[in-house]
Amino acid sequence: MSRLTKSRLFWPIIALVVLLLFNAVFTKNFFSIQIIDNHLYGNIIDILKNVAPLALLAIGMTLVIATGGIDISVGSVVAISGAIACSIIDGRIGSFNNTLLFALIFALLSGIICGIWNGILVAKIKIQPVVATLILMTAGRGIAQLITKGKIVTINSASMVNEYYFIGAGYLLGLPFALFIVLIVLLIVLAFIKRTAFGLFLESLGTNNRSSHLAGIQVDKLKLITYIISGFMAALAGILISSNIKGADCNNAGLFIELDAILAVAIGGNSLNGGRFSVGSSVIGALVIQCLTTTVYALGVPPQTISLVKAIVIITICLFQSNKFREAIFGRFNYFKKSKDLLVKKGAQIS
Amino acid sequence: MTAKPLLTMRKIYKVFPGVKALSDVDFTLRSGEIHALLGENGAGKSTLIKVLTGVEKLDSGQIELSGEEIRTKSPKHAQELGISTVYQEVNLCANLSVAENIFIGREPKKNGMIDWKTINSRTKKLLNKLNIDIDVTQTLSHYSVAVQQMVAIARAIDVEAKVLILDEPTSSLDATECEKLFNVMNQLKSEGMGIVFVTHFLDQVYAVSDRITILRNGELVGEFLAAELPKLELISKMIGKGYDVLSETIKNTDNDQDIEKQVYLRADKVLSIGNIKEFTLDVKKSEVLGLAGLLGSGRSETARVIFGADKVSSGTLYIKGEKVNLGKPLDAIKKGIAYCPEDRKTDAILGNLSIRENIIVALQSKEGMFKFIGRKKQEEIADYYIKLLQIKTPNREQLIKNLSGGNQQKVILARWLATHPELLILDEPTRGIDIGTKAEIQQLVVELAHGEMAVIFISSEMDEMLRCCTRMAVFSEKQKLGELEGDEISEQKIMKMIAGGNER
Amino acid sequence: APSSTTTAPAASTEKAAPAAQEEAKPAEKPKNDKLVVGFAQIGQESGWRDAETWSILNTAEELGVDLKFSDAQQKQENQIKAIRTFIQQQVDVIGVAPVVETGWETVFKEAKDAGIPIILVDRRADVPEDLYAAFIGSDFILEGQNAAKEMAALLGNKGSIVELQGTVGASAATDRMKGFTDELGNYPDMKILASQTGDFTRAKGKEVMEAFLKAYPGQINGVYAHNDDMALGAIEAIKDAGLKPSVDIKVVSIDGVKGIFEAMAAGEANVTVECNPLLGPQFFQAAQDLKDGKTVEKWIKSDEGIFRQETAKEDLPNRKY
Amino acid sequence: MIISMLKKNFSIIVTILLFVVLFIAGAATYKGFLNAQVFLNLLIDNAYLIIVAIGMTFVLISGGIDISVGSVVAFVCMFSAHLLQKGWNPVAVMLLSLTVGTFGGFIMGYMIHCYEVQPFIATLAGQFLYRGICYVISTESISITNPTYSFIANYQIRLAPKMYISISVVIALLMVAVTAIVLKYTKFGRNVYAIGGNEHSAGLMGLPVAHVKISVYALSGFCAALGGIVFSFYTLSGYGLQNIGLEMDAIASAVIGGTLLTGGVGTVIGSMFGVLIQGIIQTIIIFQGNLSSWWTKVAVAALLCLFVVLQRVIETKGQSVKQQKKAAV
Ligand SMILES: Nc1ncnc2c1ncn2[C@@H]1O[C@H](COP(=O)(O)OP(=O)(O)OP(=O)(O)O)[C@@H](O)[C@H]1O
Ligand SMILES: Nc1ncnc2c1ncn2[C@@H]1O[C@H](COP(=O)(O)OP(=O)(O)OP(=O)(O)O)[C@@H](O)[C@H]1O
Ligand SMILES: [Mg+2]
Ligand SMILES: [Mg+2]
Repeated sequence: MSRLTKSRLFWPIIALVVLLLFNAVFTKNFFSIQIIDNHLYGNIIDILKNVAPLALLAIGMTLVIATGGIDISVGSVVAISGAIACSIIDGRIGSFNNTLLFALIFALLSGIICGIWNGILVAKIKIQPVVATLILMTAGRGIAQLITKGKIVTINSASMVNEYYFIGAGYLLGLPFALFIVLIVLLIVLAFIKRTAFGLFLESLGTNNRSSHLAGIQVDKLKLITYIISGFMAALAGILISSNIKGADCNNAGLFIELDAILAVAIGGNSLNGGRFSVGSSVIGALVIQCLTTTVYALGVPPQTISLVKAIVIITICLFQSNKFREAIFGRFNYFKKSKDLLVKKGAQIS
Repeated sequence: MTAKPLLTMRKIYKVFPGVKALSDVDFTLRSGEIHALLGENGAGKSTLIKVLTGVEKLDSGQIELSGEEIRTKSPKHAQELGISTVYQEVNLCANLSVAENIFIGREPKKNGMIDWKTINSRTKKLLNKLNIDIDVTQTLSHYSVAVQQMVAIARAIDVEAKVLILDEPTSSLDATECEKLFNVMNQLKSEGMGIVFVTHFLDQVYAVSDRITILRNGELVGEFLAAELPKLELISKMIGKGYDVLSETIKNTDNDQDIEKQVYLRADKVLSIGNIKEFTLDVKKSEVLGLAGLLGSGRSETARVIFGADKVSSGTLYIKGEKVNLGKPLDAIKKGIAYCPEDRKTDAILGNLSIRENIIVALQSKEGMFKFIGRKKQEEIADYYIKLLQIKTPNREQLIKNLSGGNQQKVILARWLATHPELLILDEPTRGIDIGTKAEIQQLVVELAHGEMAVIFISSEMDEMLRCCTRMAVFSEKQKLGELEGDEISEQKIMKMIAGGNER
Repeated sequence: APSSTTTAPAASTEKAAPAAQEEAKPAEKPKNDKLVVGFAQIGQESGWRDAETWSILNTAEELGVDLKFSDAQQKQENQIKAIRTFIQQQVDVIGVAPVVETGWETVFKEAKDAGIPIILVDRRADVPEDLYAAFIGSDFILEGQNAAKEMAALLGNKGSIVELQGTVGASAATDRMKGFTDELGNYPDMKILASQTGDFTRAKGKEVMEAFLKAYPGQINGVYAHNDDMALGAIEAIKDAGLKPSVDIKVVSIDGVKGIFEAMAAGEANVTVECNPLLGPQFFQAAQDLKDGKTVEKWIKSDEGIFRQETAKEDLPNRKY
Repeated sequence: MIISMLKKNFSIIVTILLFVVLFIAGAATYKGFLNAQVFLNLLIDNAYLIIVAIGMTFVLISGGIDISVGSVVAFVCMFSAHLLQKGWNPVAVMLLSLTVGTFGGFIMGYMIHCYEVQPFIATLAGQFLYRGICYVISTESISITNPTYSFIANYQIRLAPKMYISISVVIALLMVAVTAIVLKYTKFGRNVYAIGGNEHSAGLMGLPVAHVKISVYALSGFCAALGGIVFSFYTLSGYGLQNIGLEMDAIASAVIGGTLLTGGVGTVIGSMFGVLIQGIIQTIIIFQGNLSSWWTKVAVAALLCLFVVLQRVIETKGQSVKQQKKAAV
C-alpha cells in the first residue's frame, strides 16, 4: 500500500479517477460510447483524441523541466509546424508530389530546428531558459505568419486533405489515431529513458549540475537534446492540432498551451525545479487537464466561470498531492498510521 | 569542571524510515567545558545535534537547558535559546558576501538601516582572529570549503550563546587553522560557555576536550573524562571491538625504489589562467603522489586542471606519453582518470538520487549513454562497494542526502573506484570519515597503487599524507614549489619549503 | 523639485512648438504634403483581423500614404504607447482599432491637444464624441440580430440552438451574443440549448461542439457561431458525429471569411453575416478629408451583406479574405 | 573603492549601458526619437509594469515565481471600476484593492510554504481565480468616471516646458527607491536573498524562512495591486481581458535586469531597466512604423535576443578579464 501511494503515478491517477467519478454522477451520457461510422464515439473517446497534443507537449516539457529548464516556446513551435505542414499540403510552398510526406518531414524538421535554437541559447550561450525560450515564443508566431503570409491556411480543398486529417482526427481500430501516436511516442521515450542512461543522466543533472559535470555527464549536450525533443514534440503536436481542424491558424494554434503543458507536468507530481521525473505521470496530468476541459463543456459551466472552476480544481489537486496538507487535514489518521508503522519497524529491528 | 549541568538530554529517541538513528541516548553538557561527541560514521552524532537544535523532530525524550525543560521548534528557536551551531556540512548562503553570512539575522543597524560598514569591519577583525585574510565583501561562493568552514565557525562563535555546537568543524582545516580555532574555543570555555565538539581527529579530541561522550549505532556507550580514557580504549569503545595501533607508515617504501616507474601522466608547463601558475608534474604508475600545501595553495586547482575541469591555458598534458587535450571531465574519465572533489556537497553528491545511482553514474558516463548498465549489474556494483567501504545504510536505494556525512564520502569514493581508473585523484578523500574506516581507506589507496594504479592524494591532514605518499609535490600560493621523494619527505621539510616559497 | 503646473495644457502653445520643430528640418519639408497616418492595430487574433490589417497596409501602399503601423499584440497599453509615439512623431491622423471600449480618454485628449484627429476603426471607444473625428465600422449587435433572423428562417422559427461564443469579455462576443438573444426573444419556439466559449478559434469551436453533440444527442437543430472560424471547427465535429452539417444541423456564423464560403459552396454551412474587414479605402479617404480640413461623417458605415448557401458558389471568387 | 563598486555591479552596469546604446541607436535612426519626452513616455507607459516587476523581483530573488500578477492587475482595475461605479469612495477603493491584493498574495505564499505547493502552480491557480472573478464581475469593460481618478490620471507634472510625467511615474520611482533600500538595508531584504540562495541553509542559520517566504508573495500581491491601481489611472477602466501575459513581461524584465530565476541574485534597479529595455524595444518598433504584425513579433524577439546575448557575452568576457587580473597579481 505505501509503495503504491509513494509511486509518482498515484496522485495523478487518483485525481483522474475522482474527476471521472464526478462525471459518472453529474454528467449524463458521459461514459456512453456508441459506434458511428465504424469508430467509437463518446466523451471518453474525445478526451483521448483531444489530449494527444497536450500529452506530447507534456512529455517534452517533462524532460526539459527535469534538467532544471523550461520551454515556453512550445506554443509558437506548434504554430510554426502547423503553418509549414498546411502550407505544403495546400501547395503554397514548394511543389512536391507527395505533399503529405514532405509536409510531415518539414514540419518535424522545423520543430527540431527550433529545439536546437533554444538548446544553443540555453546550453551554450547560457541564457536563462525562460528568457531564452521567450525569444522564440515571441518570434515564433511571427515566423509562422510569415510562412502563411498572415492568413489562416485552410486545406479543405487540398488533394491530400483526407490523409492529413486522418493523423489528427482519424480512427484506427475504432480508436483515435492520435492516441496511437501518443502511445508510440511515449513508448519510445520511455524506452530511451529506461533502456539507456538518459533518464539517469537527466535526473542527475537536474539534481546537481556541477556534480554531474564532474561525474562526466555532458550537461550541455543533454540539455540541448531535451530542448530538441521538446521542439520535436511541439512540432508533432502542431501537426495534430492543424490536422484536426484542417488548417493552420498561426494566431491561435497552441496559444497558452505551454501553461497547460507545465501544469500537466506539475499535476503529474514532478518538481518544476528539476531532478526526479516521470514522463508517464505527466501524460496522466495531461489527461486530467483534458478531462477537466471536457467536463466543463459537458456540464455546461458558464464561460465566465470556467477560470474559477479551473483554479479550484487545480488547487484542490495540488493540495492533495502535498503531504503536509494531507497531514494537516487528516492529521489524526496519519498520526495513528505513522506510530503504527513505527512500532512495526521497531519490532522488526528487535527481532 | 564541576559546574552544574548546562544542558541535559535524556532518553532521546529518533527513528528515520528504516534507521534507528538514536535510541535511549543521554547527553550532559556542563558550563565551561569542551565536550567531545564521538562515534563512527552514522553513529548518530549529527542527528543528536539536529534534534537538539530543532532541525529534526524528536520522537521522544527530554531536553533541559539551564534547568528548564525545552522543546526546540526550529534552529531559529534554538538560537534564541542560546544555542549556536555549526552544522556538519557548510550551511551558509553562497550567494551572499562573507561578511553578510556572518551577520545575517543579527545585523547591526544605524538609523534603522543595516550598517554595512560595521559588518564588514567587524567581520574582518573576526576572521583575522582566525587567521584568515580575505575580501569579506566578496561572495562566499568564491572561496574554498575550508574558508567557508571558517566563516561558519566565525558566525557561530560571534553569537552570544550559552552553548556552542561544532559538528566536524575541522574536517577541511589544516593544523594552523585548527590551532587558531582551539585558542578561540578555550577562550570561550573560560568565559563559561559549554561547547560540544564533534570530530574524527582523536588528537584534536585530546588537545581540547575535557569530557567525551561516545555513541555507537545510535546508542550511548558512555561518558568519560578525557584525561582518564586512553586513546586505544576510546577507539575500541567507538568501534565496539579491539583495535590495533595504526602502523606508522603503510606506504610501500620497501619495494622497488630503484626500478624506474612508468610515467602515467605528465603535465608539461601547464598553466591555467586564474587557477594555477605554470607547473610541470609527473604522475607515475604504482605510486601515491601527494600534493602538499596550506589552504588555498592551489592543490585542488592542480587536480582540477589534470581532470579537465578547468581549462589548460598553455602547456601540454601527456598520458602515457601521448599528447591529450582534456576539454571536459568526460575526456579525462575516458582516459582513465578519476577525481574525487573536495567539496562533497556542491561538487560530488547527487542529493536526490539513491546510493546505487550515485555509485554507478561515473561508470555509466564513462561507458556512454547507450551502453546502459542493467539494473541487476547496477545493484551488484552498488552492493559490492557498500560492503567494501562499509557504507552504513538500510539499503542501496536510500537517497544519498539521508546518509551521514562520512557515509556520503564513502559513496563518492565508491563512484570513482567503480570506474576502475588508472589515475585516481583524491582531494580530501577521508574528510569526515571515522578513524577505523580512514585507516582502511588509506590501506586501500596504497593497495591500489600497489597494483597498476597511479594515485594523487591531497589532504590537509599531514599525518595521513606522510603515511601514504611516496612522493610529494609542494605548493604554495597557486604555484608548485618543488618535489620531495622517499626519505626526504617530512613535515619539517615541507614546511620549510613553503616558508621559503612564501619569502620569494 | 519638479514644478507642477496646470492640468489642462493650452492646446495652442503645444501645437505651435512641434510646427516650429518641423521647420527646423527643411529636408523633411516636402514630405509634409504626403498624408502621414499612424494606425494602432490591435494585433492578430483572427483571420478577420488579418484581412483588415492587409487592407490597411495595401491601401496605404496604393495611395502612397506614409503609414506608421503598429501592432499592439492584443494589449491596450501597447496601443496607448503607439498613439503616444504617433503624437510624438506628429502624424496627421491617427487610426485606432480599440482593443477595448474603455480607457481611451487620457490619450485621446493628448492627441486632441496636439491637434491630431482620431479615427476609430471597427470598434467603438467609450469616450465623449468630441475626442474622436469618426468611427468606421459595423454594429456587432446588429450582426447578432441578423444572425438570429437567418437562423429562424432556416429552422422555420422553431428549434434548439447551440451557441459558440467568442472570447469571454471581447466586445464582439458580448454584442453578438446580446443581439442574437434579444432577437430570439421574438421567436418563442426557438431556444438556446447551450452556450459556451470557443475563443474565436477553430480548434476550440470543434472541441466545444464535440462536447455539445454528446451532451445533447439528437437535440441540436442549429449552431450559431460568433465567427466563421468556430463554425468551421463545428462543421468538422458535426461530420465526425455522423451528421450532415447544414442539413441535420444548420450553421450560421458571422464575418464572411473565404473559408466559410468554401464550406457553403460545399453545402456544409448555411449563412454568414458579413462583417467587412476591408476598411482601408474608407479609412484613408476619411483621413485625407480630415487633413484637408473637410468635415467627415461621425459614423461611416462599412459596406456589408448577408450571404447564403444558395449564392455561395458565385460569391466565392469575389472573396478577398 | 569606486572600481570595486563597479566590479560588484558589473552586470547591472552592462545592462544600463546597453540600454543607453539602444536609445542612441534609436535616436540615430528615427526622427523625433531623441526627445526627452520619448524617454519620459517610456516611464509613463511602463509605470505599472515597473511596479509589478518590483514585486516579481522579490519573489524571484527568494527563489519562487508569481504568475498571478497579470490577473491581479486586471482584477484590481475591474474591481475598482465596479466599486467606483457603485459610488464608493476612491480612497477606500484603493485601500481595499491593496488589501485584497496583499491578502491574495499571502494566501498563495501560505500554500507555497506551508503545504509545499509549487509556486508556479499555486500562482497559476491564483491567475485563473482572479481572471475568473473579473469575468464574474462583468464581461464588459467598465469605465471609471470618478473625478479623483480622472484627476490623477490626467495630472501632468511638468519638469520643463515640454516635458512632463504622470503621478504614476512618481509612484513607480518611489517604489523603486523604497524597495531598493528595503532589499539592501533591511533584514527582510537580506533574508529574501538568503532564502533564495539556499533555503535550507537559511533555515539552519536561524532566519525566519516561513515569514519571509510568505511575505514575499504578499508583497508581490501588493505590488501587483498597486500596479493595478496605476494601470487603472492609465486606462481609466476595468476590463477582464486586460494584461493577459503581463507576468511574462514582468519576469522577463527582472531576468533581463540580472535576476536569476534560481534565486538569490537580483536588484529592483535592474528590473526597472529590464522594463525600460522592453519598452524601448517597443518604441523603436513603433517608430519604425512599417512592420507588419508578424514582422513586429520577429523584430521584438530579435532585439531581445540581441540584447541578452550581448549581455551574456560582455559579462563572461568581463568575468574572464577579472580572473586573469586576479591570477596575474
Ligand atoms: N533524513 C534522514 N533520513 C533517513 N536516515 C537518516 C537521515 N538523517 C540521518 N539518517 C541516518 O541516521 C544515522 C545517523 O546519522 P548521523 O548523521 O547522525 O551520523 P553521524 O554520527 O553524524 O555520522 P558522520 O560521522 O558520518 O557524520 C545514519 O545511519 C543515517 O543514514
Ligand atoms: N587561509 C586563507 N586565507 C586567505 N584565502 C584563502 C585561505 N584559504 C583559502 N583561501 C582562498 O580560497 C581559494 C580556494 O582555495 P582552494 O581551497 O581551492 O586551494 P587548495 O590549494 O586546493 O586548498 P585545499 O587543498 O586546502 O582546498 C583561494 O583562491 C584562496 O584565495
Ligand atoms: Mg555527522
Ligand atoms: Mg582545495
